[in-house]
Amino acid sequence: MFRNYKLHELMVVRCAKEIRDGEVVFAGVGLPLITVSFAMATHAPNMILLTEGGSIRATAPPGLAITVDDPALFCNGDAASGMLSTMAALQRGEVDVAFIGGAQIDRYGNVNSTGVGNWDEADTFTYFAGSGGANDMAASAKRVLAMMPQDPKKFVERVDYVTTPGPGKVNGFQTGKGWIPGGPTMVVSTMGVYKFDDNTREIYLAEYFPGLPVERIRANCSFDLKISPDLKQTPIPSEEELTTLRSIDPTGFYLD
Amino acid sequence: MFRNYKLHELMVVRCAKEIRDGEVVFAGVGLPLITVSFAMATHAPNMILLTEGGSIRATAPPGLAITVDDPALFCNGDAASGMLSTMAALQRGEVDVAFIGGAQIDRYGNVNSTGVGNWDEADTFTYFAGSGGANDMAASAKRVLAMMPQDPKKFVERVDYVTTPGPGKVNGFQTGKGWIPGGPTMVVSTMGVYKFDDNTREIYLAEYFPGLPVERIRANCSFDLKISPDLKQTPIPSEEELTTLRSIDPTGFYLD
Amino acid sequence: MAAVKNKTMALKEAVATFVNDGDTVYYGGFQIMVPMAITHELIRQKKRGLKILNASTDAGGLDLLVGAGCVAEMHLAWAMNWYVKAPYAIRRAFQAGRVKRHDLSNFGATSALLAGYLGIPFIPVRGNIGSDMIKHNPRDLKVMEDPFSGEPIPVVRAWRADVAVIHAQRADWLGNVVAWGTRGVTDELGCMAAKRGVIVTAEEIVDPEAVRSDPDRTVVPYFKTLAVVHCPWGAHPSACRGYYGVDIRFCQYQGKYERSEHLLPIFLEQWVYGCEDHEAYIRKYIEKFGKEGLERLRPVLGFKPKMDVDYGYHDPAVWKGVPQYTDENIKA
Amino acid sequence: MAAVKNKTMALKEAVATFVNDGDTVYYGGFQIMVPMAITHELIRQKKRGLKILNASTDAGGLDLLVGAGCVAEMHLAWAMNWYVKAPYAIRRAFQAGRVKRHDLSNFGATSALLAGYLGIPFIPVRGNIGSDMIKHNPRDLKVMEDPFSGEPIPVVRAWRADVAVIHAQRADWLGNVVAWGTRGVTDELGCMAAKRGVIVTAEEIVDPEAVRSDPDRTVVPYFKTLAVVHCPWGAHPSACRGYYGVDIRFCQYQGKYERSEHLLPIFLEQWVYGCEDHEAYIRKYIEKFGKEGLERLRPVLGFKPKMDVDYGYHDPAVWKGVPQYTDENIKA
Repeated sequence: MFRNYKLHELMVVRCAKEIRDGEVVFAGVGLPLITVSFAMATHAPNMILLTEGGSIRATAPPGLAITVDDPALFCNGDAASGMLSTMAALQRGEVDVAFIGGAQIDRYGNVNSTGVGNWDEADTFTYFAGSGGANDMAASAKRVLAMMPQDPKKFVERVDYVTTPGPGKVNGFQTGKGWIPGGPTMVVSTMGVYKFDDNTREIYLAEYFPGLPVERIRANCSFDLKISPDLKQTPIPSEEELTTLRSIDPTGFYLD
Repeated sequence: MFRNYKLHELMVVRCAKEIRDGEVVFAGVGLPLITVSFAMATHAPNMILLTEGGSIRATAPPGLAITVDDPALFCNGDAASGMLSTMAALQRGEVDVAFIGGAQIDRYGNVNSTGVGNWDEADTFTYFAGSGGANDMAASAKRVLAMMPQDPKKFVERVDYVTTPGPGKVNGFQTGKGWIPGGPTMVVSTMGVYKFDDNTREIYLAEYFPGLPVERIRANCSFDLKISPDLKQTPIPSEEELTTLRSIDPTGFYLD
Repeated sequence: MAAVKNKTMALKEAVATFVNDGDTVYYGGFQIMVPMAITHELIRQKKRGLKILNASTDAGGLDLLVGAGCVAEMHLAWAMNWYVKAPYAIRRAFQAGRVKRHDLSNFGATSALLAGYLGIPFIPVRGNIGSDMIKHNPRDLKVMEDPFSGEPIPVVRAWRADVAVIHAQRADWLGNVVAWGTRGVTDELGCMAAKRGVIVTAEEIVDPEAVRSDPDRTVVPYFKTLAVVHCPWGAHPSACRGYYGVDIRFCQYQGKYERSEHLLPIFLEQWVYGCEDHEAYIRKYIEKFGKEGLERLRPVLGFKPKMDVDYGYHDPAVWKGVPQYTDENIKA
Repeated sequence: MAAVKNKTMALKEAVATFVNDGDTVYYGGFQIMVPMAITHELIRQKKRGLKILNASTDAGGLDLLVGAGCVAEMHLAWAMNWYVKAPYAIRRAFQAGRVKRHDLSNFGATSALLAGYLGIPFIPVRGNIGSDMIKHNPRDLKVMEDPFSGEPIPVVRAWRADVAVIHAQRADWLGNVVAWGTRGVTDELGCMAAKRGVIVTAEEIVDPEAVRSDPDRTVVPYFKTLAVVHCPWGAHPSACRGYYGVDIRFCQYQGKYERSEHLLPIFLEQWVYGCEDHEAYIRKYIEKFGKEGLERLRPVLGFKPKMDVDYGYHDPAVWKGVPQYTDENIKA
């Protein structure tokens, strides 16, 4: 049971279940775009796809896209008016689900995609790419799914740089007050699925991936990880799901 | 010499002389659009035409336009991206010359295109159309030409409603300070041409139309009109100018 | 799989379903593309207390709507029937205190719509400063200090309608709206900012496949659209780009009715209440002024795109099995 | 009459004439359409002290520019060579204090460009609040009070470059720039906001008549354009919509050089300084990796517009002699 699917396939199928039919979904390149194509091909045929490059689509693109402004996203697209149009929909609060990535996450769901080290001592700071759209997604989408690799350097007590504030109080701003947004609502790592406690706003493990003992997940987290009393195993993708998924990326460009 | 041209023709030819070749000109419908087509056909072939509906043109439209979003303005246009694009050029300070109209003007160049009467006593207030783009033009263009009918009710001591502030202090804002704009720089009425004193910021008569005694112009102005010491007669359009002009509006849609 | 929703419906149904008394309504078009068929239907259904948002509007459409008693407030820069040189019904309604006007400059209004489109609460503008609009429209306009430079700058409040009503050249049955020849002036902004969505009348309804062959032309994507109504001549007597010009004589004719409090109800009776729908209105027009009246409005065509455009797609499957590029420097 | 100006010129001349040391530069493109030929020419001409504005940029173009020592500051949201998973030269330059970074979110940056486009001093955004970007980039970001609601809201300062550099699908010799398939993402904003104007490399140069047949596709009108350069493959190794896909293997190859302080100068020597111009760069590519390397990048075509569009013009001369419409009610 552990051999017939790949880790990325498990993550994609799990994430896709968070998308409900008819929802507006903002997807970046890589796994998120595979996830939405899979959702469209299975339980969410009426999903509405937006991308950062400006694509709005009622249908999956004619093939894999490898950038967020990829021609694939505009061929047979429903609308294409640049970043303004889709990011504006996000800011208007019309996006139900958005995906972000990140290099670090902390116990309060703050995500870092800017760099590690001490920013104020530049020579100690290792820059990644920067926020990109991550902060915008988390600021304005109703539900925000973070897909991240997990190890003790990535799941940390406090991120080195808050690119995307989590659902707690950060830098003096209390999320959830007025319009102030609330950060990620779910995290799918390479080891399990995480949610946030409504009261403490702290992250907790909600699902473990098949075959992964909770102790190993804890060992890959450098803070004291809370575990859900209702902890479940993430369902293994069915043969049918895997067949559909692999037809979307037949050469394994993303899934391998 | 008074019979071979019409009043509108005199006004248009006079206004056109204010446009220099290569300038960016923002023109509304009616006489301004005829004026720019005439300028393009004569001394300003490299003029750049912008209109409120979003047209940007290197060439005169293929025929007369009767609205600012007229198809004529977009047929063979160079760009057409809606009001944002041309009004943004205006706000960026890239427009050299803009045209406005108006129903009242006062001695300090404030223009009213909103309505006459007391706004706070609604039953006394006769609404016209509203500002439209007039206020925007005057706020951001480098030179602003107002084309207006003249009579004592239209040239007044104080306009009933300041739609477009003139080049003086209005409602507590002193124009010409910081970025704050300066209102009309020249007025072409149905009787003469007006400019503004750099010091007093007051309007004065710079040119009278052929055959019009200054006394009659004064009588059509309900404040004490200043007259330029260098008062000139507005030149009579040449035969060649009139021929060119009439070829632009062959059925006399605007010029009659 | 659920069937993809077909949003085409009759105008009567669209207006009855999606416009409520008291709604804030983005009113589409500018000097042309005025949503006249929708205007008539709002009047027929006796919608009341509407709050209108738009930049500038011509051809007397809004004047009819106000004259028929549908409108409580207007936020806008300019309203006219240009062909009779005044908005007569609006003038009377303002004088009688039946309608509130909140005036901005044209780009002030467009910026307010843009702020709504962007989902931000306000936006700075360059115009309006020093004008009486700031005195009389504090609801939409304030002067504040630029936090970067410290200079005074006007800001306008974001405008977001409950529902937008527009006329377009084409739409598909899914709800994608297509415009060409200036991308709808401000309609793209007003529609996207609308909270519930958009009612669109269109000269032609096409298949989504046609729209998808050129998605750059979509000004309203389907997910914002509530109802698509097939409605030829839906902007008459204003123009529809590529379909017909402004009916100047009819604007003047209608304007003569607008001019008088006593005559306007006769026009509404004959041309609006007395016509079951827009088709009946056009039939009445032909009866009264002849087919040549409409023929006169036909545009000169032949201004067609001539560039060879292809959106082109690149299949990343080509990379399968292609070895890494390398050389003596980077072998390690 | 003065002759209309032809703005086509060689890239060498365009960059020498219109880019000064210390300029603020809008750097075009996103993950594709990166102005790579211009990047190389800026490096060849040893431009120094540039301040870069852009939203997001990929394929290592900006990494090369920083690595070659041309850049003093960057205002942006995201910079990458995605195909090696980091912007190595930027990372080193930041650590060594050679380059300042002013970070915003992607839509923060896009909004800053939009504010520049609109000619307003700043604009509110929804993102960035609570993030460390507010701490570390006070030059571009502040939190203020919405004057209408009193709630806190981030605002970003308007970005206006001195000059914009972009790669486009087509331009005409007058300077009109055409884009299709998402209207240039943010290029329209960055270019229009540029104070001096735009340098554009284009896959094809066409006559203005072709562009004028479909003015909706113009993203930069000619009056903003300083120089038009005919430059096929001008975005390589990034993609150009409808012309070629991303050259992933070359991005990885280049990225291996970017990764090392010692190797990067070798790449620049061989592929930039050592190539007289972009044509020489492409010739070198073919010599080294074969024509099949370029052939692999050809897109799948056939995604062509299929709608019948006509801009249509209506001649008001038709109204000459047409009598007023009237009836018994409005005879007077």
